[in-house]
Amino acid sequence: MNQRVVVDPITRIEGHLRIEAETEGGIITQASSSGTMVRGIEIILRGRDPRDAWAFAQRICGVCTLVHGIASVRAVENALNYPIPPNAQLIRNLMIAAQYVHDHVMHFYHLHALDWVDVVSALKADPKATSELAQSISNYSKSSPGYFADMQKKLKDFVEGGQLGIFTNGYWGHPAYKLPPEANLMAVAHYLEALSWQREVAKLHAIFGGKNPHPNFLVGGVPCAISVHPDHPGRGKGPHFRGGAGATAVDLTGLQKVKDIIGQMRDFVDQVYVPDTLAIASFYKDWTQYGEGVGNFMTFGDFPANGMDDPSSFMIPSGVILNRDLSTIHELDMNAADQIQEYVAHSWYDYSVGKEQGLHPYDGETNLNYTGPKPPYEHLDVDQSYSWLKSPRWKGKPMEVGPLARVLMLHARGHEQTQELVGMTLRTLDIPVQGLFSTLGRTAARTLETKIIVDAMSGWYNQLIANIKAGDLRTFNETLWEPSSWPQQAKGVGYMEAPRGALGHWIVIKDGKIDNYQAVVPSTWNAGPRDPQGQDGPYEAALKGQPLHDPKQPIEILRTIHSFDPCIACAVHVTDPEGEELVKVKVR
Amino acid sequence: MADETLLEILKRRGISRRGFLKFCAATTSLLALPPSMAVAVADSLGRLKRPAVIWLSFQECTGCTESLTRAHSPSIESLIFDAISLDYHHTLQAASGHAAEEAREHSMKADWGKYLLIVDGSIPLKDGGAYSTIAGISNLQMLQEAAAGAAAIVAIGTCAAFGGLPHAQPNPTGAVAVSDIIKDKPIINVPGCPPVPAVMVGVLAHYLTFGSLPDLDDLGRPRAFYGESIHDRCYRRPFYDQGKFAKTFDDAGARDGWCLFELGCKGPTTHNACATTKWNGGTSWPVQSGHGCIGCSEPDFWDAGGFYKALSTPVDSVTGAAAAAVAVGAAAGVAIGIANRQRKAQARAEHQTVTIEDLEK
Amino acid sequence: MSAMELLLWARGPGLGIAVAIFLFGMTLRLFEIYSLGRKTDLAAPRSPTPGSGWRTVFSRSLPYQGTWHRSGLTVITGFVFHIGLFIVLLFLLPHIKLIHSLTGLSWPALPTSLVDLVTVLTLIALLVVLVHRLMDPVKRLLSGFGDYLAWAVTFLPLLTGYMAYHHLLLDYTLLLALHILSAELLLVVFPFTKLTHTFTLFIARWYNGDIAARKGVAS
Amino acid sequence: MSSLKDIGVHVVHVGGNGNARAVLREVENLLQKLVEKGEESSIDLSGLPLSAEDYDLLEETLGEGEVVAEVHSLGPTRIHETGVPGVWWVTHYNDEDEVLAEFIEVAWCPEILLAPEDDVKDGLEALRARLFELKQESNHG
Repeated sequence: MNQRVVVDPITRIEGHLRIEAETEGGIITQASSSGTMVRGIEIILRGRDPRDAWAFAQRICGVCTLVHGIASVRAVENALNYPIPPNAQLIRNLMIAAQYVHDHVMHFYHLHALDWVDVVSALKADPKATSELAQSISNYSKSSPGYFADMQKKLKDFVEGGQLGIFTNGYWGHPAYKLPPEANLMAVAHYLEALSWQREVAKLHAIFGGKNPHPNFLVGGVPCAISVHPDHPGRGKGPHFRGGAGATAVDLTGLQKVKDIIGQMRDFVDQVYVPDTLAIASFYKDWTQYGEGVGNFMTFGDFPANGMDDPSSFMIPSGVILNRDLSTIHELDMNAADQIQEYVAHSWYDYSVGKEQGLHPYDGETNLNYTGPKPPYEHLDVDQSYSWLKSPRWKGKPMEVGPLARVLMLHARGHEQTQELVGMTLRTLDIPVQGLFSTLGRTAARTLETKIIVDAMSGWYNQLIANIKAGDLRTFNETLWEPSSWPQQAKGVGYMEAPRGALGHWIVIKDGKIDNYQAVVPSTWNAGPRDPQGQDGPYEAALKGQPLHDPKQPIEILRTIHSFDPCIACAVHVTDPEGEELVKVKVR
Repeated sequence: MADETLLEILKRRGISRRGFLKFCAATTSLLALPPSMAVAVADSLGRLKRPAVIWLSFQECTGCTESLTRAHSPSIESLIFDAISLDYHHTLQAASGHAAEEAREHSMKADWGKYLLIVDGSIPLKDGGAYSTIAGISNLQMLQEAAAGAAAIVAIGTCAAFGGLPHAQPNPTGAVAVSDIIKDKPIINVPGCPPVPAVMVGVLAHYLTFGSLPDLDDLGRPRAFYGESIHDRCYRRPFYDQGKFAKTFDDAGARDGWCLFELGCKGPTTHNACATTKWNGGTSWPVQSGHGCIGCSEPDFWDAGGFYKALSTPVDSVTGAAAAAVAVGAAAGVAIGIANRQRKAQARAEHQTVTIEDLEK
Repeated sequence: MSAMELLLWARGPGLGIAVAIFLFGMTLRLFEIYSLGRKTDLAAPRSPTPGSGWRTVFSRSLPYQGTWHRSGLTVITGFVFHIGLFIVLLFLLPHIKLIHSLTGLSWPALPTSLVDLVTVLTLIALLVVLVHRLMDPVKRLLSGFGDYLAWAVTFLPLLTGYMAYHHLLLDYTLLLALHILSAELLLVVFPFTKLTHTFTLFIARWYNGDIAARKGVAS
Repeated sequence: MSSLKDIGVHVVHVGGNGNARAVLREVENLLQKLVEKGEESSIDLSGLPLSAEDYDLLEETLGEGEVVAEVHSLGPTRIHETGVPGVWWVTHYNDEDEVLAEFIEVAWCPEILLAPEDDVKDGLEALRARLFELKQESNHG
């Protein structure tokens, strides 16, 4: 029996995503992924000061709250050939890493966990047994029977209060939930622990960037001057004319706080996040069979030790893996016109060269052209255009980006810690290496890379402190700040590995203003619709062949889609290089 | 049990009245009310039941929700588990798709006329609202339906309050603020990109405590938090008065915490609580970390002439107009000069020689 | 229109219009004066030129003994408000940033609190001048609309600037907008009132001194 | 952290806003009210921006008194009497030891230290129940 299942809104993600799936005999035969919100940020960016662009771009997303800011300042710096001081590089690395750790933990506990954890079942748990379970997997301090009994009582009060709030209408009791009550209780406890933990670790961004979400950045460095002055005597008479420690947030206290936060991050990842992932995964090993996706993986690379111009110094390397073949890594050129291209065959946009052609971001153009049904609507026409997302392709092939791509790339390039962690995971869960190419593999990869990144943070921190001690306080390079020092025309690409995957911003600068701006973001790679060849995007491919027990409770769809950690506000974007907006709307 | 008051909930949790008193003292301080109001706060909070809250997300980036999760006192946990019943919120709720929409419809029906509606993100009006839909419904339609049964609306973030980023020139999707659409309900604007968590929580606490709107300024912002400018409360203000300014982002002045006016700080014209409440549990705030205020709680701050241009400088370049004016002025001046000379010459030509004889006539 | 919208208009289109009118008017006036032309004086100069022109520029800036005795108050207030205007206009940091963004020229600022003091002195001096103009029968008789307009457009930017800095009566954003608008009003009326003397005064003095010297009159 | 301690640092704060003096004046007024009319009152310290220098001045001027108390309810609340009897410094913390609110209370005894009547009544009942249990136990024993 053929059935069309619509899931809209997909919740516990960033932004507005809709999935329409065809099922036959309880199996998904075709899926269509649609982004249903557009703001036109790239149109808004045109004609503005490139130094301001980061703030606009950053508001593409408040969850990946830092990544577009970083990609944007890197794009301008790349276009202008603008070097930044080593301290700025280290501070940016620390901020990016903090974003990873914060974002991945929040995704796991607050966005993804409820797909695997039955909150209501936790009421049946025995607190003593829960305590034993918790102590068997980790030495995390909050694991006494009393702690879990308190937690259970809190939960019980809440459920019995009759107002379920955010837990209303969850798919509680669905047979796809396999955790024993004790594991559920432990996970619920950690859901709340993670909420208060994330508040603390977000402070790292506040110290360097003034606030989180949306910390501040700066073309040419970082805006946070360091006020630890070994030899600075102060000028003028009286304290009013001096600053010294306490003058900016990056002082002795601030730097000590950064160190403490790094410790807090590492403890939580080691003692809670990694053990929980492995414990929960062990009950869901069947999910190593579903949700593979397209089998092609791509990374742009990030965490430079030696500036963005030296990709060999990146901690996360760049490259392309095709058809699961880890033995051959294809090199990637961000500037080559025939490599990265975006298609709009099934998107609500027009191209001047026709809807079938792909365009490189430098030449990218976008003319909003909504041809979908007039709201309110029941179904989208998935044979025609059905999304505000474009379909990016590498040499015509769909690519998966994100934690799984990065872990595979690190593994394939011989990164030792990655190889050890992957080996440990496969052994612990007793699954074959093919199991990585799946919904569960993707979720596990996210946990593993969090561990890799949090372990690297102390190194950057110590380097920063060493520089300060050696008297190097530079955080900003002033030489190219004034637009009068820029060439009349310049173009560049700024890229990074965002928590959700490879992210690139392409900018064209003319007479000191933005002439064209385009962001090709992780969730566009993953959530984009079919291309002119009819090739599915990764979400669509991942859902194909997956079972769906009850179309009214599409928890299986949520598991796979959430394993990608969608970020749809990021994914939808528009550009218009020639200044001609062809807004033709056919309302049917 | 659903009708339990906050005091009863706390008591059942083994929290003493002393603890409750402390909670009220902290709330009074958070709301910027005089300490003598603590009794009134205790009285209303004691009788408070968890009201239904529906949170709609439109053209947004989820930064406002993320900011709310950074709230320290009270925290998001205590807010959503103790103080309110958050019945619909995309980013946090367990249910998806049909089940999620059902939760919203059910909550609206059950608490019609009583629930608090929170909106983040702007609403696109162009082209029938096709630029943002949820469950196939346009944002406009969903807002109008949900607003009809709301007791009050809180527009969270600059997008919902003033149109924000989508509204920035040239506003490709025709984005507008909540108050541009809804005219018949009380609306509290809580702008900021995102708003300070303590401010969001404070506004909610005020509404929950007193069931009424706080004192608002002419832009619909609570005066308790938006009554004063960043500049007036800035710890770097003494340097402004002394004429000590950072000239670049890492010169000695920047490291000594001098005023960021020259680097484009919009503190003097921005009304928000950052300088007093700070961010992330009092850790820091933009100016303390070395970047000027970008003015994110003011309408149209995206189009206010560049984040690194000093407040006293022009929004747009005037060079073109100036050059044209000089050229036209010169041409006109020369033209008038020539005309004057001609008049002089003509006067001379018409000049009649007058002799003594003529005078003697 | 909100205060912020008014401020953005004042910093954007308003400023463009004001600067354009100012430059148009001033160029027009200067070209007009220049193109009036003068007959060439073929007589041999009795004193060296142009040195005596410059000397006159300086010597006429000092009050004569007689003037000093006759109306010392006018001299003092005149000096105070002219020098005060000069300091406030050119040595307050926000003004320097504005001039820098318009012309690319920049110089060090004076402490804001010092400029604030100067502003108060200037305002007082301007008020004294006005009161004197209204009280003195001769001056009152001589004063026309143009004189009061010139006084008002000079006084307003100082007053609004002072009020903005001290947050008097109105919200800062609105006061800042009014301050900029009042300065723009000054720019607009500048070329078409006696305020033009800012630019023509020294030219005229030099010219007079030079001609006088040629004719052998001590300057 | 050993590494950072090696860095020589000038701990000098930017100028205070001068609000400490205003707070001290208010304390004086409130104290007079307490003495003359018996009215108790308090000042919310978050209402005014106080720099580190202002805090130092406040603490120095008020001094340390004889009483220190700590309440444990929803996180600690620390109270000390200042060197001026009747003037109390009350700081509420949450479980994470962050300051929730800070008051200078001018009173015979800070309100939060007094046992609330309802709690005392509950306590009386609890004690009676406990005594009853003890009696039962001794009867059995």
